[in-house]
Amino acid sequence: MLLQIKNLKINYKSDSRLLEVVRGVNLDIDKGECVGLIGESGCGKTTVGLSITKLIPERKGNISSGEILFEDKDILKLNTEELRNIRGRKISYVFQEPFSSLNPVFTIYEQMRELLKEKDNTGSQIAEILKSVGLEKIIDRKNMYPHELSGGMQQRVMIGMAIASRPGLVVLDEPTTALDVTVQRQILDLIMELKNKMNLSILFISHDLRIVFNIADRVNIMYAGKIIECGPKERIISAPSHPYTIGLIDSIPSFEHRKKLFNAIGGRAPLFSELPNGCKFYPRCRFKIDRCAEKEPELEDVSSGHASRCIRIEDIKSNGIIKDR
Amino acid sequence: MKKITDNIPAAFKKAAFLFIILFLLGNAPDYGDTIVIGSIGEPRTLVPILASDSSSGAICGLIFNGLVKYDKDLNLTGDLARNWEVSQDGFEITFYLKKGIKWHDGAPFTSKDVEFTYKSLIDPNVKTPYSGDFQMVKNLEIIDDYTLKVYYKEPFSPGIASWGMNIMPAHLLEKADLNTAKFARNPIGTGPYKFKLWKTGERLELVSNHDYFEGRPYIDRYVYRIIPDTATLFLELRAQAVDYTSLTPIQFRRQTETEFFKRNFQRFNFPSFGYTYMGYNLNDPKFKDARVRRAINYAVNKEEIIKGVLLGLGRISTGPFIPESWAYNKDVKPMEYNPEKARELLKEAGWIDLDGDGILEKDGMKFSFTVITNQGNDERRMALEIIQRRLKEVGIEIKIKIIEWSAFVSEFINKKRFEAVLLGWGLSLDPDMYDIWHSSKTREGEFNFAGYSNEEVDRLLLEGRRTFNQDERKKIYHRIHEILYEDQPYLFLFVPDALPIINSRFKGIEVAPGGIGHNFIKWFVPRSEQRYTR
Amino acid sequence: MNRLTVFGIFIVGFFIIIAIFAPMIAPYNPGQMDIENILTAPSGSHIFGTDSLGRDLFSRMVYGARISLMVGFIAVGIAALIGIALGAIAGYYGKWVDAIIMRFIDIMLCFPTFFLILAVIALLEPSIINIMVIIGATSWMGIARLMRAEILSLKERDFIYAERAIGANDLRIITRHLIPNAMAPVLVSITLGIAGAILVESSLSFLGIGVQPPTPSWGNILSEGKAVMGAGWWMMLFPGLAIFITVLGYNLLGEGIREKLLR
Amino acid sequence: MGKYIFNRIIGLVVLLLGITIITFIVIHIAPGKPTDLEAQFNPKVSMEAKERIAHLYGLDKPLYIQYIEWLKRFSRFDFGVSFMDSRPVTQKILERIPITLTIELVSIILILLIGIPIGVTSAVKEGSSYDRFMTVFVFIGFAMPTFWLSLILMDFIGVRWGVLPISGIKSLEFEKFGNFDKVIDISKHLVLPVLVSAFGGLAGISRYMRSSMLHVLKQDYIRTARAKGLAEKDVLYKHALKNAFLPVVTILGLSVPGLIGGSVIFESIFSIPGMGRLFYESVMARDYPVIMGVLVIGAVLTLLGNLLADISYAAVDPRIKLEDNL
Repeated sequence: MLLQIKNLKINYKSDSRLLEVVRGVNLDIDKGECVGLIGESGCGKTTVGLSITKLIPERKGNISSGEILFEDKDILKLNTEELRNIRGRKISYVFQEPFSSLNPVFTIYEQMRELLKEKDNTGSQIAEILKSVGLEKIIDRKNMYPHELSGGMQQRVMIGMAIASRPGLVVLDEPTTALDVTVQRQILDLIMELKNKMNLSILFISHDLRIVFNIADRVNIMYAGKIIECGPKERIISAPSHPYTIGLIDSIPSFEHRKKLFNAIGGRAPLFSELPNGCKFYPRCRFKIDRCAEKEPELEDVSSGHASRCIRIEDIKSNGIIKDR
Repeated sequence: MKKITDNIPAAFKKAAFLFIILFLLGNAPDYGDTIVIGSIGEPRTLVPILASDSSSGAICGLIFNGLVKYDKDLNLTGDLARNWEVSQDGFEITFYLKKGIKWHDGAPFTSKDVEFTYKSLIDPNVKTPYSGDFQMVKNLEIIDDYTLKVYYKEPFSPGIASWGMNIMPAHLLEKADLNTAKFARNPIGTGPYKFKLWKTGERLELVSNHDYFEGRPYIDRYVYRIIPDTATLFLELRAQAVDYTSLTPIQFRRQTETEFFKRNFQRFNFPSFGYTYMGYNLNDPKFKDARVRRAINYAVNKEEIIKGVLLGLGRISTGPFIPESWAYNKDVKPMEYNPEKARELLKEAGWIDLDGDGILEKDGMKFSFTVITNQGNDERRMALEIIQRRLKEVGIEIKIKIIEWSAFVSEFINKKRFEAVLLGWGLSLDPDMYDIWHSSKTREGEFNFAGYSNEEVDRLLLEGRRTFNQDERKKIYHRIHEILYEDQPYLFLFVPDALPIINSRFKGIEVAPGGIGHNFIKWFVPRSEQRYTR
Repeated sequence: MNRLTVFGIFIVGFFIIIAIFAPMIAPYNPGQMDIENILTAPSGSHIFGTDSLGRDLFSRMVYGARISLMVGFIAVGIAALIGIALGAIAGYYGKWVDAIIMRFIDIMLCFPTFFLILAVIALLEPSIINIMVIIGATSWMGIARLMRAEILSLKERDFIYAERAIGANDLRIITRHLIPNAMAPVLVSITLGIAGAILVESSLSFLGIGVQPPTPSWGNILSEGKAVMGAGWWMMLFPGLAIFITVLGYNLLGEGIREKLLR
Repeated sequence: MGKYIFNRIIGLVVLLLGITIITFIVIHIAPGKPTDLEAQFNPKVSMEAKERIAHLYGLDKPLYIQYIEWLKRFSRFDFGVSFMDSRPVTQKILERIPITLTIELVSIILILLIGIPIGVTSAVKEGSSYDRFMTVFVFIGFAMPTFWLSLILMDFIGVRWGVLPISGIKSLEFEKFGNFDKVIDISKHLVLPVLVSAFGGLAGISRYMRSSMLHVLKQDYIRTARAKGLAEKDVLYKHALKNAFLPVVTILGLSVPGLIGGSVIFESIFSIPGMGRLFYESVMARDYPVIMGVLVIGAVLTLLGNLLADISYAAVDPRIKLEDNL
């Protein structure tokens, strides 16, 4: 295993209270694998992504327990220096907003240059990177600032920076969400191309199932700080085993259940300060029964490599409320 | 007029005095050193006939001379003039000038310079505030280089003293516009000190005139430092970076009583040339009755004010003259503090507290009025606060309003928009008070703003101006003094003391009725104590 | 809550209570003179000593709290009124109204404010009313800008469109909906403004044109203390400390509000 | 760039005109006349003399004519002559400006040198006891009445310990010093006023810097910088600092009028012959030409300060190109 996240718990400070926003997450990524992490905004998926290299600002939150094993070393036990050597070198990131993620007052060139390990010959290294992300035309424009590029080009720069040192793992946190639809496609293609070419391992975080299904090998679905379903992409698509996942899939217009488009999932994601007892999805669930509110269900295997956190999934399936696809 | 040695036994004082005399005889004064004067204000101009503020006056006084001056005993004596004659009828004054006097640039001083100064004074295009006395002059005639005659329209006894006006050099200024002349910041005079430099807002420097006609001053350099804040000025004094300044009563009594100050400074107190009073608007019905005005005087404890405000450094004033002057009538005794008598007088005048609120009424009107004074004068404000309390005790309520000087004068005094005012008059040594007390001087902007009118005083004022004989004038002014105290157009309060403090290394300072400045050129610092040696 | 904010609230509250209950706290009448006991050092009978007219300094300080805080509150109240009104009008109506008001603000911002205050107070008269009005009239620009910026963003919100749709008039929309929702940053500005106004009054007193005696303000007591420096340290120490601690308190409180409301 | 500055200057002229009108009206509505001071309160000054003086100064003309005449002269950079001593206003102001500007500049530099590190470090250590200490420290500077602090410092440093001169800007022997000693002498005199001025101004810049830095530290690009594995000092003092510093540049321009305004107090207390004191003296004397001159010059300095700040902002912030702006 390249990365193993074990029982990760993260607290956020809010006023004087601590809120547990990641409530025991387990996640594995194998070498060369692309794993998707899906969830609504505020479910904790970005936090999980950031925690992989302890990027959560101290004043905002802290990791209260768990292990993050990267190449069999626990990242949470590393000192600052060791951590720095992992960040950007072995694990790199691409974030959602390319414009705000690039420092506006430094040139692209400068921002690329500072992450290179070998300090000589930086010019040709940068040219190489720019070429690999399809930005040949700005190779000679060393005085170019981020605001002079389009959103798509900015994201290419971010991706270029992420792959510059041939990292073991790239965390892509909603890399296309802020982009125009046409540009999204190009960026996804670029990611696919680089993945294949460089045999990258990827954690792909997104709220958009379609994109994740496009790119990921395995998928994790997160809700209110916990993974509620995980499994190979094909299994999830064909046999979603949690009402939340079912709702998500139903809300994708291009899939077959168009009719259910508007009543896929009602209500809103719960606030961490007001989590219900029992199953956290219970208040919004179409299939809830009283027992759901008693105890939070465990993640239980549905089939090999496919697990779900729902006590009723067998009932639901057997009652034919949804049919296997 | 005493040097402060209150707590030293008399015998010791005598011994010390003898010692000083012996010391003076034994050692000729040394030349050299610098005296640093600390002043809150900066001179406006060094053109003497334009200078109306005290800083300009102080500097001009060292650079220039008048034809006459007052000596240490306040008698008129010649300065640039050797002597003078007044014609029998009082219409002409002849001045005989000293010969051999030179301007600082070497040009000789002659009667031409006097004529030039006079012409400038009466020139309507020159912004001088001193034209008044010279309007009485019919014309001025040069007899020769060192003799000149002044013809008056009518006999004018203050005229001689008015020639104490500093004389300016004709040869430098004849073609200049005095209002804008460079001379104002680079003056040439005949006086004991020559102008050296003026750094605006910082300091002026004068250097001694070795050819001064009364002899070379001992102190070589005179530095006039401008330190606008009193607290800073006091700190500079304590640090001995300032040698000579004036103290406030509190500084005199409390802050400079330390060993340090006694060792390093000499302090003086003597009556200043001015008095502080509360003036009434006599057109106000409340103040029409002299009994009321007298009652107020009885109700106010003048001694308490002197004690509280001046910390004893002043004396009660009974009239508009300097107590040391011959014009001052020593027989006029101050009204004692007697609230009972005050109440009686007020009752006689018809002021009774009908509604029992502690404030008197008459004809349905409460005895309540506002006293205005100018801001920036702590002594006046404090005096008013004390008066306020005392008058309250006899049933009179006063409110205090403190107004910035310029608005104070133009909006309130000149337009007579006041009920009562707390102010001070600075006095010149000639007792002529025509402008303040004559009933014709009550137009807007004139100085009889109290609106005082008394036929006898009017007549005496005119007579006093026309009389040259001092004994006769004395009678006239003594009578004026009596009438004014009887009439109480002002509540005469006090004559504050001047409180100069000077570093002890300066010797030869002599206290006289005229203060300490009269022999400034004789002050010196023994060589061993000199601080500023080049 | 931040410890410093608590400290600020404590100071501010403490002096407000003193100001309100001045007559009960002050042992003497603040105007009561005692010519026999001028400038006496702090003692059992006069815990802060006496001033140059023998008045009890502690009592004058207590009443001075009233005047100084009143100057602060009213001056800032005036500034807030002008600033909120002009800012709201500029932000709400936009176009030329906004242009004119903003230009006016630019002009006012060019003046060294203290020069303007100094000039007007010296040229008129330094009455307590004038001082409050003029400090207010020269310190509203920041509030106006904040208000305008808030209104600009608020007026595009749905609830304002809804109000318009049901036919609410402009005045109602501005006063009932826009201004209350835009007050957070203005509140910080007001808190800091009170501290500023107290300091300005003390500076004016230093120049002799602050609140005029015999009315005691901390500024003029301090300024009197300066005149007797060396003969009565208590005359400078206590009013200086009072001003200093109060201003510090308002600043800490302001920072606290900023952290709380604007995060 | 040129066009931008040109447009800005046109805007400035409009502002300037507004400033002169407001000043002129405010000053002339107030009661009191300059002749009152000219004449002091001297019984020897006759009424005729006062009227004569008023006429000479043109004070008997209608207000708008006085303004137009003043404006005409102003357009030639001639502010007229002082009522007080008949010297040209321009000359009076020019001899005062260098000293005031020197003190302001040195103070500003000192404020930046101390205030920015305080602000930055406080932001980095937000909520720590260091942050709280610095918060209190800078507010102490702000909260102390200037003249109070000044007098305390003068008493101890100047009088009791005798380390530094108390007031003024030069020693009495200044003219005799060599150039090096002259510089030393002036510097010694300026230590206290600059310290007092800087201590008072520290709060503004450091608090602004702190909140600017806090804002920047929450930005995505800081996360990016960390994710890139940069050392924390590079993240803070390279990536964050440059961004946080940008708005401070604008604030510098805005702080000019405050500093000029504050000069009245410490120039009075330290006997420094600068603009502040000139202004105070002129106000007290109702010396209209000087008051107007100082106000206008003060405003011009402010405008220039703002312009300078805007231009330097544009110069350091790559996102702003002056050509695009207008």
